[in-house]
Amino acid sequence: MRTRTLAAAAALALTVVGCASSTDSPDTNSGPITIGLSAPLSGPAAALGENERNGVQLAIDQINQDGGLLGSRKLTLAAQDNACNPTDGVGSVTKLITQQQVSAVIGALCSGVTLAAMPLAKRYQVPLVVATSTSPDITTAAGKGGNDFTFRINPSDATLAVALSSYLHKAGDVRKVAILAEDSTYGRTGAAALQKALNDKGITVTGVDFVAQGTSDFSTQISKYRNNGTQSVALYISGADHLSFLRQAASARLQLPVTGRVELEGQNLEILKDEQFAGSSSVYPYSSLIKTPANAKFAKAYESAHKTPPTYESFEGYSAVMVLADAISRAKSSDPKAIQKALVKTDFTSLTGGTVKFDAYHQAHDKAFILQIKNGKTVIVSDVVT
Amino acid sequence: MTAALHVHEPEETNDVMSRKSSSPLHKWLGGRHLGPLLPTAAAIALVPAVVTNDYFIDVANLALTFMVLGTAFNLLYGYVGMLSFAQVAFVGIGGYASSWLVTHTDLWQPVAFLAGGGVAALVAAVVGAVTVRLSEGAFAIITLSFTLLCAVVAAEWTGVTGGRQGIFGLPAPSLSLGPVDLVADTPRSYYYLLAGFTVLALWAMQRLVRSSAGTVMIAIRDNEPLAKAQGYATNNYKLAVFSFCAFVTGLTGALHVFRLTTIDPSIFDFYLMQVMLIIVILGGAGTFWPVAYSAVLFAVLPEMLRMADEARLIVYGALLVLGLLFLPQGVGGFLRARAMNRQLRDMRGGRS
Amino acid sequence: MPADRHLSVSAFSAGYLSGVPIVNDLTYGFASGSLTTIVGPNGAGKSSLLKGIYGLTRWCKGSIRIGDRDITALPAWGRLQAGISLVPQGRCNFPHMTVQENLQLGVYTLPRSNRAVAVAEALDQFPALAAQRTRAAGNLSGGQQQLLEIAMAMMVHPRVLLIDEPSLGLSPKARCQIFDKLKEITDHGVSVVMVEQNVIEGLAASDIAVVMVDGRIHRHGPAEEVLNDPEMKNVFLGGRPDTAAPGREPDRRRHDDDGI
Amino acid sequence: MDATYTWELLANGVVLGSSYALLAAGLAVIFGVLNVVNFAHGALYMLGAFAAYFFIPLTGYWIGILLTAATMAILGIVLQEGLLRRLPPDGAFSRSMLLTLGLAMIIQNGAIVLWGAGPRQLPEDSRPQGHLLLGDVIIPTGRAFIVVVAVATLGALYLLLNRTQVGRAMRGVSQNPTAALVVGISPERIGRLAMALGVGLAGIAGATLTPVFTVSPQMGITIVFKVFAIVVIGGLGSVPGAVIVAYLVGMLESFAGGYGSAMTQSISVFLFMIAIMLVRPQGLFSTEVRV
Repeated sequence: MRTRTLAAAAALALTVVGCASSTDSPDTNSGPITIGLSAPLSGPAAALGENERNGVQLAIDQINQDGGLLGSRKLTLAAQDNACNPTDGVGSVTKLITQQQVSAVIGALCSGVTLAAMPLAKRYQVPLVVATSTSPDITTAAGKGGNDFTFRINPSDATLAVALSSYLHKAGDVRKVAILAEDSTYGRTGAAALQKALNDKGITVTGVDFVAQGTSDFSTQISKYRNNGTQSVALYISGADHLSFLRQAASARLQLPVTGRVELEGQNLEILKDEQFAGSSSVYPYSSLIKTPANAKFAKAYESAHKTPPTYESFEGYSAVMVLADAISRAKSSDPKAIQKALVKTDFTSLTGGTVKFDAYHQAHDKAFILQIKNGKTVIVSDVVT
Repeated sequence: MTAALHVHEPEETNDVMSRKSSSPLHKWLGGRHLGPLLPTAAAIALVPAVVTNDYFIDVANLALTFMVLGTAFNLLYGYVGMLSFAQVAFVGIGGYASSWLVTHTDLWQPVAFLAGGGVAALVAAVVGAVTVRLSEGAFAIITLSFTLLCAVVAAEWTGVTGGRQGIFGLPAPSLSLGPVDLVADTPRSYYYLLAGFTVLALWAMQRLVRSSAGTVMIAIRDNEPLAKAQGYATNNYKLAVFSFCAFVTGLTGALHVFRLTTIDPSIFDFYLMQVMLIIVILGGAGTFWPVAYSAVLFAVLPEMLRMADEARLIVYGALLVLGLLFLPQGVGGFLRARAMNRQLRDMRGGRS
Repeated sequence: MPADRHLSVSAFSAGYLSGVPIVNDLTYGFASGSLTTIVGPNGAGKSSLLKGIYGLTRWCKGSIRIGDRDITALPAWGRLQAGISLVPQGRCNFPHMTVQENLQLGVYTLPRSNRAVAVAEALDQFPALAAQRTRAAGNLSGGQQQLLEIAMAMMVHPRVLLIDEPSLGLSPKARCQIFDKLKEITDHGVSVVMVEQNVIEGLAASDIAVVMVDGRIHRHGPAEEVLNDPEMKNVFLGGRPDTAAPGREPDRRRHDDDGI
Repeated sequence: MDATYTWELLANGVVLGSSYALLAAGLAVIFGVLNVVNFAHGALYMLGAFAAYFFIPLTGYWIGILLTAATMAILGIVLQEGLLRRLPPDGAFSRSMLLTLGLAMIIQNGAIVLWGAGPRQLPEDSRPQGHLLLGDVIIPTGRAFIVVVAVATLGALYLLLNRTQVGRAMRGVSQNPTAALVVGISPERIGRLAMALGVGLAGIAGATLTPVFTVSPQMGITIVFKVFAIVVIGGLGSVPGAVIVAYLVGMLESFAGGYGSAMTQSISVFLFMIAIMLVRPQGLFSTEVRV
C-alpha cells in the first residue's frame, strides 16, 4: 500500500515536471517578435473577439509581407481566449507574458478583463495596448494614474457619450431616452456615462435596464418602452443580444429609433432599414465608410479575406498592431520595456485620418463618428476628435 | 449499499498491522492514517525545486487549489452523499469577503482570508439549516439556485462587489512580523503559501474522514434512516460537514482570487463546479487520495492537451459519462475493490 | 383439479446481495385451491420468498413452476401473465388515482377488449369498492385499500395469489373481512399464499401452515395442527428451534423492509 | 402607466409561461417516471431549436415543429436506451444527475464546435409574419403561435396522461413504482416513453422559439436553471404543478420586469422559489409519494 501511495505522489510530481520540461528559453534579439492578444474567443462576446483577431492578423500579415520589422524579423501572433471574464482574462495574460514571452499585449476587448489585466502589465513590465475597451476607469488608472504600461488607442465611453448626446440635443426630436444595456462592465459603464451626458443636455432618461448577456426575451422591455413615453432607445448591448433585440422590436412594432452604440452594419442594418426605425443613430469610433485612402485600402484587404466589411473591433485590432509596430521600429528593440518607452512618444496617423498620440493618462484621441441611417443606408453625419 | 463494506479501507488494516506503537504527537496528527499525507506533502514540496518556469508553477498552484476544492466536495458528496452545487458559491463568497475586507478595511491579511472562509461557513450554516433536511434532489437543485442567486447578487451589489467589474488589482498576500517580511507576489512565492495551506487542509479533512464522525458520515450516505434510527442527529452532522466544507472551500476561494489578483461574478460560473464533479467522480467518490490526485491530473491535463475550451469540455463531458457508466466507483473505488479482493484471497490462502 | 394451478419451488434461493441468500435452498409444493399461510420469526425470509416467486428480488436460484411450466426465467410481468399475482407488504396502489383508475391499471396486462368487462366484474365482486369508485385510493381506509389491492391482483384471474401481511395496521373487523375475502377466493380454485405476522388469526383462517426459520421450511402441515403445537410458541417468542443452523444472527431484518 | 400596459405585460407573461410550461412539463415527466433530474434539458431544448432552424425553411412552420418533436422524441429514446438505462442501480439518482450533466456538456460544446458560437436567425420568409391585435395589445404572430402550440401540446399531454392506459401507467410508475411492477407495467417501456415525451417537449419548446428569437448553442444555459426552479416550486415530479407554476412564473417575471427592472425580473423566480421552500419545502403541488 505504501508503495502505491509513493508511486502516486511521484506521478504527481512528474506530471508537473513533465510540463516544465517543454519550456523553451526566449531570445529577445533575433527570431520572430511575438505579439500577444487576449480576446474573447468563446462565450457571448466571441464574435467580437473573432473580428478583433482578424484585424490583428491582417496587420501582422501585411507587415510580414513588407519585410517584417527590425531588419526582417517577422511578427507572430499569440492569441489567448479570455471568455470576456476577468478570471480567464488574468490567466490568459499571465500565460502570454510568462509562457509565450510576448513583447506586448493587445487586449482585452471587454472592459472588465482589461481592468483586471492592467496590474499584470505593470507587474511584469510589458506594455498593454487597449484597443476596444471603453470603460473610463481604464484611463483614470493608466499613465499618470499609476499604470505606466497601459495605453489606450480607442476613445472612452465618456467621450463617446458626450459626443452622442450633443448630437441628439442638436437634432432636437428626441427628448426622452431609455437605456438598455447588457449586464457587463461595458454595459454598465456605458449606460452610466450616457445617462450623465444626456442629463447634462437636458434629455430625460426614462429608465435604465441591465439585461444578462445571452438574454433572449426582450418583450418586457419593449412593452415598457411602448408605454412610458420613451422616444428613442439607447443600446449598450453586443453580439447576439443586439440582433435579438432589434428583431423583436421590429416584430412587436415598437416604432422607435434606436441610438447608443449600435453597429449599423450587416444583419443589424437589414432590420434597421425598416421605416419604423427611421432616425436611428449611433456613435462609433470607426465605420468602414470612412473616406480616407488608408481606410479604403484596409477595408478592401479585409473584405477580400473575410467576405464582410471590417468592424470596429477589426479596425482597432489592426490599429493596435500598427501602433506597436511603429513603436518597435522606433525602439529598435523587441524588449517590452523599450517598447513602452517608445509608445509614450507615439505620433501616428490613424486610418480614420485622426492622430494617435498618448496624453498624460496614456489615452489617445483618435476620431469618433456619429452615424445615421438615411434611406436604408448608413451615413456618417459628423466626426469629432475625442 | 456496497459502500458499507468499504468503510475500512485496506490501507488502514495494513497500517494497523505494521505499526504497533506510536508517539502521542503522531497519534494526535492522525496516527496510522497519516500514511499517504507525508509522501504527498513531500511531492508538493519537491515541485518548486524541479519546475523552473513560472507559468508551470502557476499550473501547480491551480493543481493545489483543485486538490483542496475537490477533496472538500468529495467530503460532502463522496462521504456524506450530499450533492451540493453550492461549493462554487462558497469559493466566490470566500473570495469576495476576503477581497472586500482587504481593499476596504485595514484588517490584517491572514485574518481577512480566514474571515473569507468564516463568512462562507456562516452562509452555509444558514442555507444548510433550510436544505439539509430536504430530499437529495431538492437539496441539489436548491443549492444550484443559491449559486445562481449569488452570481446575480455579486453583479448587482455594486457598492460591495464592484458589480460586473468585480474587485481587481488585489494586493499580493504579505506577512510582516518584525524583521521578517514575506510577500507572495510571484507564482513561486505564492506556491509556498498555497502548498502550506493545502497540506494543512488535506490533513484536517483526512483527520475528519477517519474520525468517528467520519464513520457516521458514511453511515448517513449509505442509509440515512438507519443512522437516524440509531440515534444520530443526522441533520446536525450534515449541517456541520456542509459548513466545515464551506469554510475550507471559502478559504481556498480567498487564496485563489488573490493569486488571480481579481474577482468578478464569473467566479460563480458553472465551470469550476464541472471541474470539481469530474475530479470527484473519476477519482472515485468516497476515496480520499485518489480524488486528491485526480485533481492534479485535471489541473495539468488542459495544459498538456492544449485544446480549445469547447473541445476540452466535450472531452470532460464524455469522461464524465463514460466514467459513470463503466467505472461507477471511480479509479479510487476500482483500486479499493481490487485491493480488497486481493486481501480476501490472501486471508483465505492464509487459513488453508 | 388442475395440476396446472399447482405452484412449486425447488432448490429455491433468493436474496438481495449476491451470494447472501435470504431464502435458502427451499423446496415446496403449494397446495392448489387452498389458503396456505407462511409464518415465522422476523428475518425468516417469508416476504423474500413471495418476492422471489414473483421476481422482485435482486437474484434467485433454483426453479419455480406453475403446473408443469418452468417460469424461473420470466421477469415479473411475465410471471404475472403466467398466472401469479402479488400483493406486497405495505400500500401497493396508486394513491392519487381514483379507485376506478386503479382498477383500470389492474388490468394493464389484459387485452384491450377484455379490460372494461374485468373492471365491471371487479366492481361487482367488491361492492365496497364500487361505492368508492370516484375517490382517490389514498383517501380510502386501510381495509378498503387492502381490498382494492386484492381486487387489482384478482382482475387478471391468476392461478396463484401471493399476499404479504394483509392484516398489517388494520382493525380486527377489517382483518376478518380480508381473511374472509381470501377464503372466498380459494373457493374459486385460486391458490392463495399468505405471509402473516398475526399468527393466531392468520392460521385460524388458513388451510395449511408453513413455518419458516432462517430461510428454510421448519415444518408444514394443516393449519390447525401447527397452531396447536406447543413448540410453535418457542419459535415466535424469540426462541429458535434446535434445528436452526448455529451461529447465524437473525440480522436481516433490514432486508425485509428494503422495499423494491 | 395605463391598462393597456397591464394587458400587454399579461400577454407577455402568457407567452413566457408557455415556453416555461413546455420545458417544465418535460422535466417533470422525466423526473416523475424515471426519478432522473435531467440536467441536459436545456441542451436538448437548444438542439430542438437548431432542429427547427434546419427544418422550418424546408417544410414550413407547422410541419417543421412536428418533425422537430418527432426527431427529439427519438433522441430521447436513444438516450434512455443507450445511457440512462445502463447506469448501475446503486446511487442511480445522483449518478443520473451527473450523467445528464456530462451529456449537457457534450451537446452544448459540441454544438459550438459544429455550428459556431454566434447567433443564427431564420430567414425572414420562413418566419410567421405579421401580428395580432387584441384591443390595443400587439402580439407578433410568432409569439402567439408559441401559446397555441403550448396549449395544444399540453392539452394533448393531459389527455394522454389521464385518458389513456399508457398515460395512466406512466402516472402509476411515478406514484408507486412497486405497485406498477405488481400490476405488470414494464418499467423499461414506460421509461422509454417518458424520455421520448420529455425530450420531445423540450424540443417543441425550442422549436417554437426559433422563429421569434435567435438560435445559439448557449441558449439553454440560463433557462434550464429557471425551469429547475419552476419544477421544484411545483413539487418535483408533479406535471400539473409544473405547468401551473410555469405560467405563474411567466406572469411574475413579466410584471417584475415591467414595473421593476430587468434585474428584478431575472431574480424574481429564484426569490419566489426560496420563499416557497421556506414555507412549503415539498413544493406547492407535491405528490407526497415523491420527495
